[in-house]
Amino acid sequence: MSENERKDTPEQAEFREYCRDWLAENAPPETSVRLPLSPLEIMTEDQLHYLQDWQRKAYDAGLVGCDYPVEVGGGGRNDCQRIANAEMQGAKTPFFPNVIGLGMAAPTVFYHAQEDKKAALLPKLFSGEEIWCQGFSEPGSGSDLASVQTFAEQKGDKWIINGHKVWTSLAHFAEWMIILLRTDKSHKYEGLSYFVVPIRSALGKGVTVRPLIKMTGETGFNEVIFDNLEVDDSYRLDAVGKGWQVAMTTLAHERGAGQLVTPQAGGRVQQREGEEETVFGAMSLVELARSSRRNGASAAEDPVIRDRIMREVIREEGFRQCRRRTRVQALTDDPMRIPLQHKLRQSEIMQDMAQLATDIEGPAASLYIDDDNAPANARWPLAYMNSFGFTIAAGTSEVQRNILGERVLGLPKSK
Amino acid sequence: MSENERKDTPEQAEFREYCRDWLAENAPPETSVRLPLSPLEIMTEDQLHYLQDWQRKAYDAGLVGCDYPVEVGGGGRNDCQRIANAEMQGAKTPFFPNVIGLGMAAPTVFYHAQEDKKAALLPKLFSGEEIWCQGFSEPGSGSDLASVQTFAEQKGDKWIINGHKVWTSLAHFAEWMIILLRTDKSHKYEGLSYFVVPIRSALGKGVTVRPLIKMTGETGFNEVIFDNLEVDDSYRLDAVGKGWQVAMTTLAHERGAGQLVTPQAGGRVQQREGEEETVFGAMSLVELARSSRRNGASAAEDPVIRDRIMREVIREEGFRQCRRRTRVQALTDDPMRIPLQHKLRQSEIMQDMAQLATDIEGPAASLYIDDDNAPANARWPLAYMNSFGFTIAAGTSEVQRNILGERVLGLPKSK
Amino acid sequence: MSQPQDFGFGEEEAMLRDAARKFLADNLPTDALHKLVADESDPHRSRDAKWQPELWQQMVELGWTMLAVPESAGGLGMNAVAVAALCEEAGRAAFPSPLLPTVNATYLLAACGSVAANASLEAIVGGASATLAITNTAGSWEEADCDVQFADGKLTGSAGFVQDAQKADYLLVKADNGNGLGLYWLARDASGVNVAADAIVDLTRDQARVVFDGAEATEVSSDAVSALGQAMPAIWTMVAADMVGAGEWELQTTAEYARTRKQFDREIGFFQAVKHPLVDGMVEIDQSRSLVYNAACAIDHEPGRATRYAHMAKSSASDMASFVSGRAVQFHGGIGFTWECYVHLYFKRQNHNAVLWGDGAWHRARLAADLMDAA
Amino acid sequence: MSQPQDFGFGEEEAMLRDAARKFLADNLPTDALHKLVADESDPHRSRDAKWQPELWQQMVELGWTMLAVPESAGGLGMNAVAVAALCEEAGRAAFPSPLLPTVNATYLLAACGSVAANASLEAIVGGASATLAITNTAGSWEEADCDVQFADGKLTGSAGFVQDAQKADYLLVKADNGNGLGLYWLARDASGVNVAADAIVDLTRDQARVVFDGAEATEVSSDAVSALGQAMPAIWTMVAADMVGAGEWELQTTAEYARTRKQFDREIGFFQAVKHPLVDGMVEIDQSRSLVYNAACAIDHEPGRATRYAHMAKSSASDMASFVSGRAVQFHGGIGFTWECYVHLYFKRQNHNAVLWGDGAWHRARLAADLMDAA
Repeated sequence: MSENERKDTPEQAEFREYCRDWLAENAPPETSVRLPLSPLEIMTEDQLHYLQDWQRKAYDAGLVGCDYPVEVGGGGRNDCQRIANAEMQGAKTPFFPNVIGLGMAAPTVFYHAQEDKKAALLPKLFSGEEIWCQGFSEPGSGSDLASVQTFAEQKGDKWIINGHKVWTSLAHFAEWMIILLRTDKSHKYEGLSYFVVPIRSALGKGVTVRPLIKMTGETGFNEVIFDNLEVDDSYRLDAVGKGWQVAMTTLAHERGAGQLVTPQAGGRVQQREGEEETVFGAMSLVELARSSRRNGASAAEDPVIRDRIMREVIREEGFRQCRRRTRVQALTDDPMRIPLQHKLRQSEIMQDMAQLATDIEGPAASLYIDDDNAPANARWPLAYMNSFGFTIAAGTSEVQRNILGERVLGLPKSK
Repeated sequence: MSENERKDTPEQAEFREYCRDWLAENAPPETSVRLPLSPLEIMTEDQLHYLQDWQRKAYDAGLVGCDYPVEVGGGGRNDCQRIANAEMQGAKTPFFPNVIGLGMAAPTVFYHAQEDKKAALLPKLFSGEEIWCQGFSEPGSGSDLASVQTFAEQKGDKWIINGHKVWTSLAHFAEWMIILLRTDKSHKYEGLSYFVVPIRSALGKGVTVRPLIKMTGETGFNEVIFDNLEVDDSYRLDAVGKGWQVAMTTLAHERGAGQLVTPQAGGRVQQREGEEETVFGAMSLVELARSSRRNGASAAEDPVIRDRIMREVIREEGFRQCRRRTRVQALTDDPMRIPLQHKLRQSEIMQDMAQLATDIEGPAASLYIDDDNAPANARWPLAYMNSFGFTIAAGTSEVQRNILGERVLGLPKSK
Repeated sequence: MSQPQDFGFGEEEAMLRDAARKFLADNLPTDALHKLVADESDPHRSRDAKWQPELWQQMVELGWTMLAVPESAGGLGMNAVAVAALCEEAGRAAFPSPLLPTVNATYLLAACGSVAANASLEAIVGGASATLAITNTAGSWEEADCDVQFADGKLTGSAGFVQDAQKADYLLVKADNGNGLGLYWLARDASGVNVAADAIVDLTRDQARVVFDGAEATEVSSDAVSALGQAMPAIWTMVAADMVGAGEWELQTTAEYARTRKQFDREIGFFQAVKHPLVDGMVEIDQSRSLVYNAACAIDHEPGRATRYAHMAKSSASDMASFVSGRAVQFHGGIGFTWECYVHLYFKRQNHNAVLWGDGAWHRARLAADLMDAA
Repeated sequence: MSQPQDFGFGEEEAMLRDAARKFLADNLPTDALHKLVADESDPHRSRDAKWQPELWQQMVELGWTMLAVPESAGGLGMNAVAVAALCEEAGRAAFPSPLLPTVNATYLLAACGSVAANASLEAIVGGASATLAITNTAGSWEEADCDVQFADGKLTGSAGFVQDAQKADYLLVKADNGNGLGLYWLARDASGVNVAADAIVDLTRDQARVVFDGAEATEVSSDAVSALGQAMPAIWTMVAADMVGAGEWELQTTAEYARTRKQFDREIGFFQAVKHPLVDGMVEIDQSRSLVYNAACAIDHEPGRATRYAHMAKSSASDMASFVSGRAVQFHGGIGFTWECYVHLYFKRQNHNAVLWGDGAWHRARLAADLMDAA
């Protein structure tokens, strides 16, 4: 029995056991559907439906939204979501598809929406029936969120929205969007308001969703154009001009720094046969090296390559052990210190690993996904390019370092 | 005949030949005196006198200060200093000891001092008879030069100086100091004035020179305390309140960006037998690796060590080739681009090389200069610590990157 | 034999370089290049080479494709630093053409020193382009790794990673003739030659696997090993020159973006997190550029050190290309990650070049063998 | 056998750690430490160990020097993560003492599993300190590299890089007994033992060459190789823990300076050129710290993986120590380069530890052999 379990309250202990039993029965079996590496990369209906089914089952069983009140579709439990998360991760279940809904929209709606809206929106969010997306970034406002220009003009109890949001993952599946809008051009921060707006039901009626083409040639995220979209005032979260404060709730939860624990299932992805379970697959670099030749010899015999692979293996283990340590209070001085490193560490490890992989492949790294001779189906050149999506989106690595330097080390703001 | 030589004016061609002939006769022979790696590290009288004798001979022969007018002790030639420098470097002569005098004080005095002072000060500066030092940095003002607090109060045609300067190399040998002083506390930049002040003759009479102890335990540079030092107004350079502009002349010449070419002899230092001539001695890392064992095997056989040594060998060759390229106008878009990189590149290569050397030595890197078993007389652990003097002094590496980003890439100022 | 201090880069070389820069800027500005090679974004796009043969033809007429051909073969016989300067400009424009492979073939043919090789060089003088088929399908060009045989005047077997094969008129092939490795010359569209285009990341190149099924070819050298030993320094130096030009474009383009793009009410170039890595990139570019000129100069004036200096140039340029390309995308932010932003054209070309003919670590390993083992 | 999620770090371990932190902060704050070890700045200073034996005596009485001694030998038999936490605090205080060597000797003796070894452990319980003499004068502790012989109950030969030899009461020596390598225990001041202090950079340590000239010693193991195989993971993990504590001191001290030191009318921590490398240092420290606890936990709960995890911890900590120490000096600017600034104490200790018992690359090479060759 782990230290954590020893600290369980009676309710938590009982719930933990319940989760275990339920998962033993109901953890979804392996699937033929090729799952993406992260929910943000869900592209096909097959992937979506497989994952939606799983989220619905988990929700019906009470493993999703456990800590939210019953009135809004939650489980009404006390601090039990992390129990469910730990057990689901232990059971290596797939992740939930409604990741923006659960991690960002749900807490924001819960803390800032009108009561009737909470009851109307949250159950279908928890069950995954309705997918959510986020409308923060704009062409002119990436890192500087408060500079958004998409404008909402009040007409009686309606708002007319015009503007342009970008990098909206999942918008092509989304029913709803949480959106930060400008309602007053004369004040930067006080001129912002926060809404929930319909996407799918408004397609062609004021909303256009266009795929953005990545440097890889793939479509991944979208741009969403608002052309006189009319939204009822009741979809406003908190007061007019309080959008920035509401957005802080969203971002705090995105960074794992919010009050409500985000429902998170395991991160199961397709695994190669016999490959040791890893977070990023550093050991797969060993496989790659074994199958790659560097002018005449196996890359796995090249000590410089070996040294570089081990660096990544060590960083990956360090990432895993840091996650483990965050759950041991006595070994973490500042509770936010490691969680705030998570995104930076993860995205840069992924980038460095993918770059190393292309170095291991050598000339063969020039081959792209259509080429039958491409090692690992060109997974690595593709992953290297896509890694910049992670070091840029959701707060660039540069912004992450500012946040860490300012919030954890107490250094003065760089802006 | 090189492109440069082909471009020689008749005067330059004749002077080049003269230098060659003179150097063939007079280039100083190898000495038993152990020379430091740079003039700023001259510690013993032996070192000083050997180098002063050489500078005097070179000056008497007309190879120092060639481009300054005859009236101030110069050679009255046109653009001939770089000819003399090239020939002296070709002849691998030792460097000149009065490095701050020649590189910073001379042009500053020449452009900003009263005529009689130029004639009084410059000849003994050129000959090396009088060593100069620089009083810019203070405990509270390192990178931010304009924040100096050492104060000069006017009393009739005298100035009374009180304050504290630090990191003044060569002060323990210096006759004179160029100094930036505050003459008005109400304006940051306009409150500065620039003087030449006596050091040696004023010791005990308002000037105290104390060695500063480096982290190595060595004394290298000094702190200079001014306690009511009285200086005649005629030693002021340019107008009261114009100190900042005068300092810019000094810094421009320090960075090799000034109008007057600094007299520079070769950089001969003690060389190991058979060691290929290099700027920083990267190849000596190979020797070190051959004589070091990394748990059981020769470090020279370790491919990761070999890779790291080659990185430094390549950077050293790159440094040499960049210097070569600065002299080929057609291959340099912006004439200041490479010269402004010089200090950053040089100091960081030295640091990385020294650190690599200590990694090669392994546990033996723990041994210090008194230990008979220390590899290379503990030259490398010592060099690693001293390397921080170079990445910090005369504009930290961080400040150097600002200068390059702003002056060469046109990026907005970071301050 | 020592090098001229000025790298042998005189007025003639400067005029050529300036003319090439202007020619490419006028005829294929980056927006036109993007239209030309990036019209199709689909990752399953066609494998056809996208380039402008007529532009290549103009370069032929300007004589730029025979710069490196010795005067004895009717070429211009210009020094290697001039050729490097031309390749640098091609890289700056991310120019899709058979220039590099033709230059490579030129140096390799010149190293053969045979009558047949001379005839092939005359074909290049006549405007023909060519490319090397000296790498096996595993990506190795080492002596031991050759999967092409030559017998009875015919080639059989396969070669991989043939650069710009669709653009080249001729192939220069390394093959095992039973007594050792030789070099063979034949038209790309000769019968018995099957060029199977690869699907590649780089949009400014094409690449292929070439399968020989009894294709008639002319032996231009019976000692490929010594010819390659002579020519590889030039091959490494010229691809490094291409990377230096492309790196400079990435640096200037990203600096321009950093001077104008505002976040937090400041141009992002204000932030040292952007400014300082750009400076580090500039320092790496200048190091690589200087090492390229030194290596090129050595080819003509210090052949005994050409290999050593070429290892330095390619190693430095490969690492620079990876670093600068990554920062160019990162600092362009969200837009830099999209297809419409021109940066990806260079990012892909640079990463292609970085691993072509040996990456940084591979060249350092060879350099170490040269400097540390030959004692 | 798998690890407890919480690294086995419970309330008892936390109390010990907190007590140790307070004890060291109260009894040897950094200014006192500087007075103690850095009073003499002369690079030709004496080689005498500078430490406070009475402080060590208090730790003995608190039982902290026998944490790792098994209960069977009268020790506290606490888990390795508790010992690591203590070493981390010693590192945070740059504490000059024989703690690390005594802990190392403890794990090595415990791995011997002999009656004689048990007696030696009882000496440690009794308050004795000890250190390892298992490295030759070339700095290698590999099986092949042993320059000490044992015959007729006596040791002859020499060992190098003996840590804190002046502070240790006993020596645990690796020697060749003719049938292989054994381990031998003797008092440091036994006759026939000559301890020649090294002149070293680190001010918080002493180090020596020990020459044995027929010194009587007790055999505690006839199979040094297997005992070392068992104990090295702990030896690597504990020095890594020391580095993690010292690295955190450097981080916090430099951050504090960056919050207060002003240049250009701003605290220098405003500048990303200072802020971001400090963050990178923090990320490396947290990675190393997590890896240390994992390795320590494996020693007790997953011995089959202890070696692998210890390689990870020491490799990560060594690289972290070099990086963070360099930045600490750099960001303190001119003052950080002086003797009076406390930073150099940590800089020197960290660089000493970084190469002790294998640097980062050495451990990665071993890790690669474990993960890549055993297939």
